[in-house]
Amino acid sequence: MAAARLLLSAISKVFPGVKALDAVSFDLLPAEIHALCGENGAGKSTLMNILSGNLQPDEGEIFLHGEKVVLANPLSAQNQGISIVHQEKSLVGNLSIAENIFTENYPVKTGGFIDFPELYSRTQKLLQTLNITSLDPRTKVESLSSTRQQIVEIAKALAKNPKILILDEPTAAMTADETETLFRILRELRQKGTSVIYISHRLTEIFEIADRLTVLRDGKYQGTFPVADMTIKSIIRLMVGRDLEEQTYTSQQQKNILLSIKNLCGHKFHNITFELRAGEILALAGLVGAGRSEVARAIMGIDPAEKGEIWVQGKKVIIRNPPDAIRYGIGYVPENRKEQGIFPEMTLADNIAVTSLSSLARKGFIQNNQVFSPVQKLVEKLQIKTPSIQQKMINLSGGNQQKALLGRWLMLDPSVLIVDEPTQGVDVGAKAEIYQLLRALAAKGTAILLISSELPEVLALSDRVLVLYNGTLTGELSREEATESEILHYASGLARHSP
Amino acid sequence: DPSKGAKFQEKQTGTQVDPNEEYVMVTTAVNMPMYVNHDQATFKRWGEQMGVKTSILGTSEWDVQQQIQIIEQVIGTHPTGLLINGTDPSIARAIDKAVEAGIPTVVYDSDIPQSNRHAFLGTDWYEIGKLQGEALARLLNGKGKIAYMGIVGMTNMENGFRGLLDVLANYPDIEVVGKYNDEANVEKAAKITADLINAHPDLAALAGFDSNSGPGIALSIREAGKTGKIVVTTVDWEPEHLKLVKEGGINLLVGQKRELFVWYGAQFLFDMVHQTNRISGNDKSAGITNVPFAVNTGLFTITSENIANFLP
Amino acid sequence: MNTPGIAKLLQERVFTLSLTLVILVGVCSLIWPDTFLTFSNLSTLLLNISTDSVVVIGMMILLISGTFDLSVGSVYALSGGLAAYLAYNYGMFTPVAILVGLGVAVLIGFINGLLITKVGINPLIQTLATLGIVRGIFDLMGKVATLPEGFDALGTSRLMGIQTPFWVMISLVIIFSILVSRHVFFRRYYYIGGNEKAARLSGIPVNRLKVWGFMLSAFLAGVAGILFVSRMGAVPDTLGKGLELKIITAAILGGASLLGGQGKITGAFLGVIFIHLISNILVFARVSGQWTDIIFGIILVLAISLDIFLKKNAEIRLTESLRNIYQQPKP
Amino acid sequence: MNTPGIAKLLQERVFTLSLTLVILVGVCSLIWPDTFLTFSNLSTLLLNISTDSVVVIGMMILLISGTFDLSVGSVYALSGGLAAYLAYNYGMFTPVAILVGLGVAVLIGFINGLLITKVGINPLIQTLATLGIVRGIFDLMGKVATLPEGFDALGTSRLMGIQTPFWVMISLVIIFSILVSRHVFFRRYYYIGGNEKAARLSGIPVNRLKVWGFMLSAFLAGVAGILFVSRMGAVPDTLGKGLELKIITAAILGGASLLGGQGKITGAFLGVIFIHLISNILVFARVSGQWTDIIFGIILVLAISLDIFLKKNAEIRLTESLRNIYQQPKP
Ligand SMILES: Nc1ncnc2c1ncn2[C@@H]1O[C@H](COP(=O)(O)OP(=O)(O)OP(=O)(O)O)[C@@H](O)[C@H]1O
Ligand SMILES: Nc1ncnc2c1ncn2[C@@H]1O[C@H](COP(=O)(O)OP(=O)(O)OP(=O)(O)O)[C@@H](O)[C@H]1O
Ligand SMILES: [Mg+2]
Ligand SMILES: [Mg+2]
Repeated sequence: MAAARLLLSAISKVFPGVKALDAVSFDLLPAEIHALCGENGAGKSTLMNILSGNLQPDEGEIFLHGEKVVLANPLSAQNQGISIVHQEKSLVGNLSIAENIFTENYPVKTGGFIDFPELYSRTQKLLQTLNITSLDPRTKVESLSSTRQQIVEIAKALAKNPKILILDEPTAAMTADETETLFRILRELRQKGTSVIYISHRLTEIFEIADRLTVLRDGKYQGTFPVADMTIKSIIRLMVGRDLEEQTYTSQQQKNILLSIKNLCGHKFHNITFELRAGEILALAGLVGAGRSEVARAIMGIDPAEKGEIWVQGKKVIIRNPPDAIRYGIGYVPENRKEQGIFPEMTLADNIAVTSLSSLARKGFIQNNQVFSPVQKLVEKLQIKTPSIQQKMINLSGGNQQKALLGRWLMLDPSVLIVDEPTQGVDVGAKAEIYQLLRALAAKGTAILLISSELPEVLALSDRVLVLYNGTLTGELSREEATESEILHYASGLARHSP
Repeated sequence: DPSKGAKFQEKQTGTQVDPNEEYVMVTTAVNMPMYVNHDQATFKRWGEQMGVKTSILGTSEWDVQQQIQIIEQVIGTHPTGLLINGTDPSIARAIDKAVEAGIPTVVYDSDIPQSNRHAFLGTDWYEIGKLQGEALARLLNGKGKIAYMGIVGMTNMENGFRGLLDVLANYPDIEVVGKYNDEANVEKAAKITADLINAHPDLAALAGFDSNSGPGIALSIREAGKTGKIVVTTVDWEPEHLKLVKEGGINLLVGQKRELFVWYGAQFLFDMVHQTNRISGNDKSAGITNVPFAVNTGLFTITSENIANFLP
Repeated sequence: MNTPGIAKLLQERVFTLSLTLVILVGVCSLIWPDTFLTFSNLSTLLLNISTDSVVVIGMMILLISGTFDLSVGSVYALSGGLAAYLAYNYGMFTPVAILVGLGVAVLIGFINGLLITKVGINPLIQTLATLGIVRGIFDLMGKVATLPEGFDALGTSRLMGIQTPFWVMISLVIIFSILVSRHVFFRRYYYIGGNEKAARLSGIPVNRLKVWGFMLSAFLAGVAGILFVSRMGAVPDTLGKGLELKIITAAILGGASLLGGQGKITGAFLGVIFIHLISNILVFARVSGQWTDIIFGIILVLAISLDIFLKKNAEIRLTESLRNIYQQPKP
Repeated sequence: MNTPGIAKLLQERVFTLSLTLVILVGVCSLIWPDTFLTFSNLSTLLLNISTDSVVVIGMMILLISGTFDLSVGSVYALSGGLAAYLAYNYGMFTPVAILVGLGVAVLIGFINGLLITKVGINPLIQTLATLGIVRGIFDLMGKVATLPEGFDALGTSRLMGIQTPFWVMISLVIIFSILVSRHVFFRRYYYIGGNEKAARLSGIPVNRLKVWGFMLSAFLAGVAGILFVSRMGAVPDTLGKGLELKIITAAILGGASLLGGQGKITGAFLGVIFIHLISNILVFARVSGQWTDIIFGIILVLAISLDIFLKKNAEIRLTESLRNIYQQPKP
């Protein structure tokens, strides 16, 4: 075996109330793709933050090519050839794609002036290698979908020609196509001798791309293994400490229609018509950008529809804004957790209680204990990992934040719940728990509209699948009819066909 | 104890001075050169000559509410006498509090007639406006376009404006094009003047009512090449104003005798404390204030004719 | 050991600011033993802060929700001036005149809120324009130098030796600090300031609440203006000029952030006390006029640095003590 | 059709503001055909905006990076005052005196930046304290009523009939609008303002750049102060008072946001022109006295509403034309 390119030895890191890393060791070989696995909050991002100079370890040492180094800040890590795609978005919406990618290493002419033609042509080339040809490098990042933004993030990391590339959940907001492109590039990089650390909660991806894998649990090192020696089950056992139960499906669908949408038209969708029954889980599938979230936003009254009708429990309603929707018993877990979901500087308890403040209050007044006990119960039920419900939301790991967002609506118990990419960045265990939760909700009679880009998720949960292409409904599949290829067929806008 | 401030009751007539006597001036806009060079310099000079302590309190901004608060707070520290700048009628209550606490209290510059102040020394802003109006009418031979500026909304200034307009009302051929707020800011005064010159190419005269009006007006007139063609009257006589009169940028300055009202104002306080002139056996119980009730220290004008006397 | 408890406390602006205040008062009462810590000085000080403290409540709520209002000084002036004007010139019954003054204030706040939330004008530009417009109207209005008796009483009557404005202030501060920390309506402002988009999606009527916030802020500015006018028995020309910046500074000293989501009413109140206490000390120290701003600025920077130092230290100690707890072998 | 092009343009503040300005000037030159659109009126207008325009450059850069500086007015005063003082009272060689004036400005900016980034003091509090301290120092310094000849020339000499300050302004505006839109160093301020955390993670020396920003802003304020003093030939006591709010307003009118990440130097420049143009028009329209503030505020709100209306309309048209493109059958 070749000498390690990178060696982390006995790294520890404590945050107030949390021991995020406990003497974790890790080694990375040249030209390997090394997966890092662990539940939400296991310490993966923390470890990578230390490796990229963003955090300093409390204990432990870092060796690069056998030499001890101190990565005092992001710049010094970059200078050592380490480049990272953070789990959190790190782009600036108001700047162009090109400028986001080359912030640290703009091509310059004499005097430090930016060589814009060169900048754009380099960006164009880089985007081409990422299979994106339709994008103008001058486009502002804020006008891109979150998938595209994720690709820009990756391009940004690649632009530095790193020796060590860290990808922290790069595919959370991606669909199969983009993921495939990403893997092709990673393989090419490996060929050229780059080492990659790859973090993902989609375990199948690990078998597709990684050479070795390391597992963390509760901040503790669980071992490093060649991927070839492992199975999904064995990885899960290492991550969770036990086996996951197989989940079985039974439809809970009832007769009565809770939500009925008729000829809804909006900015990016036309003539959407469907019905949603109590206890039903209806999936809205489609390629990214098909307009699924737009439909949800219209139903919630965030961007009210231009035309069409919404009926709730047999009555026609007009929904002008989210409070209206909530009054009619509709809840919404948005797709972009950080931007639209969390209140980062507020506590976990506050984040969960937000939708049900009035019902928790007595005569308009709220005591902490009135909030704390139901929240505490919910946190336990959802198994949200936190030292206390008074922890700031921003300090929770991504997956736990996602669970808290779901919890926010569970407190209110709406009759219709729209969940948009509900398991983005959630670990396998938690994912199973969320599925369980959604099914339990359905069993109670809640109607669920599921928007998801993960086809296995769609197939595992839904009673019925609607497929959206470019803003129009192109297909409806019952649970029995739905397969990945069938959904993809409609989602790519091909005409109806008989199987 | 409040009686400490009321020493003047027990003190014998005479000039025996306690070096711990402290006379406090409470003003506002404390850094205004006009205040620093005339009021404050005079007050300090007086204190040194009399062998007593002098203190000057006030904020750098023109902040009447803050002046009120300082007066109220300083009462508790038992000064020997208070010399208060009459910035605004609403300081009356604070003055009354000082008087009630037995502290000799004199108002200077502008009067606060609603208050129970012991004495007032100063000038009448209405007169300042009148003097400017008369000068303008004379210099323009009774006809032409006029604009004026100052701090719009301030009682002193508005009184001055009124004086100006009352005089000009007698001259039907004089057209007043407007009243402008320069906020005591040179840049603003200059900008307003420049705009006025362009909007009214036949503008004949400008009148300014705060310290910074004159220099700002003169700047824009100079830059427009109209020095001497537009008549300028304004207030105050800082070195800058004097220089402009000498150069012909300003035709007439109306000055207040600030040295007089500060000096004698302080002296009034001293005389009250020391019972310099006793009217009765016990003035206090007789309800007599043994200094003049109100003194008008008067105004004067500076033009190219007498400017030499003011220059160093 | 109780280190984590104290350390956690030290992270609260309200606590560190109180500490700084207590230290200041302690030192001063040693320097001026006869005059500083007297009923007279303290009650004057409290009376003097009463108007600012009322205004700062509304500003704090706006800052919590991530916005601010530059027009409070003008509204303060117009409300007070108008009520006095109506009572004096038209012999209007005092309570009615006051209601009209307050009504106008609320209307201005409503217009501010509407233009900001519905038309989408930047709050700085909008409230700055309002500042100018309202000040202009105030200046147009005749000033009043004598008030009718009833009006006067509002600001000058005493309870337990202290004038009414103090009692009004203390009641409002207590009521609003309870409301803001405990009432559902006001809790929502923290969410809006914390993440406006998320707040909207969670069903909080963001725009409506913001409009209410501007109305409340204007209302409280109006209350303060009326209190001040009735206390002085006259309407100063420059009433309320420059108030906005002083109030925002006090609120930020008290823990608010221009980014929103942070701050407490008690913090804002302490911020006002802090600013006034320093100028009170400057009066006692007879810092001569020209030095006032310099010394004030230096004390401000030093006090804030101390505050930050206390906090940082607390953080480090907190982390360390937690680390020790973790490193103890678990049973 | 070119609709998307125009619609896109309409989303740019710089463009809509120019449009509003052109409309304003057009209307005015119809109303006052003889006096408004004259060389004299335009050149004096440009001369009068020169100092503000220089100061706004630095403020815009700070705003882009997500912060601001309230002390510019005081620094402006101290720089100009100090240079004049040294040249007059100590007969210091003019260029040296000017360099000292600018050096002090840069030093103040450095201290601001350091305390804000290293100690972590809130920029509002820190620069407000600096405002007071620096103003106090300026006030303590003796004022100068006469300047040495060379000093004078700087502000009063003419080129093509227009005074030097105009030329200095125009050069600085051009240089900095090129630098800020094209130079590596300045582009990074957008990144900092857009996402400070991400900027830090990307290895951008955020703190160092912010300190440079404060130094630059103070430097430019100093340049403006010296220009004005030499133009005036004297040092007025209220020099630069209230400048900060005017400058920040102009920058925000020109497209900056207090949240950072947005704005252009040309926008800020147009913002300054806008403010000065309105007051110019008010004088032509014979609006006077208390009405000035009122009408000014109303025009401000109307103009911004127009701007927002243009933008929103553009958005709708943009979306529609895009939809048409999408719905065209693809080849
Ligand atoms: N700045 C912080 N302050 C306090 N606690 C923190 C902070 N950052 C992370 N933590 C905590 O440290 C633990 C590890 O977090 P980390 O983000 O490394 O998890 P992760 O393995 O990346 O999880 P995920 O898969 O959800 O992204 C979590 O319990 C988290 O709450
Ligand atoms: N800057 C932005 N402002 C407002 N909305 C945005 C912005 N960027 C993206 N969006 C919206 O967020 C949604 C996510 O983009 P995406 O392309 O995934 O569309 P979508 O139809 O919601 O996709 P999906 O089918 O994955 O839900 C888009 O619909 C887009 O309209
Ligand atoms: Mg993570
Ligand atoms: Mg979506």
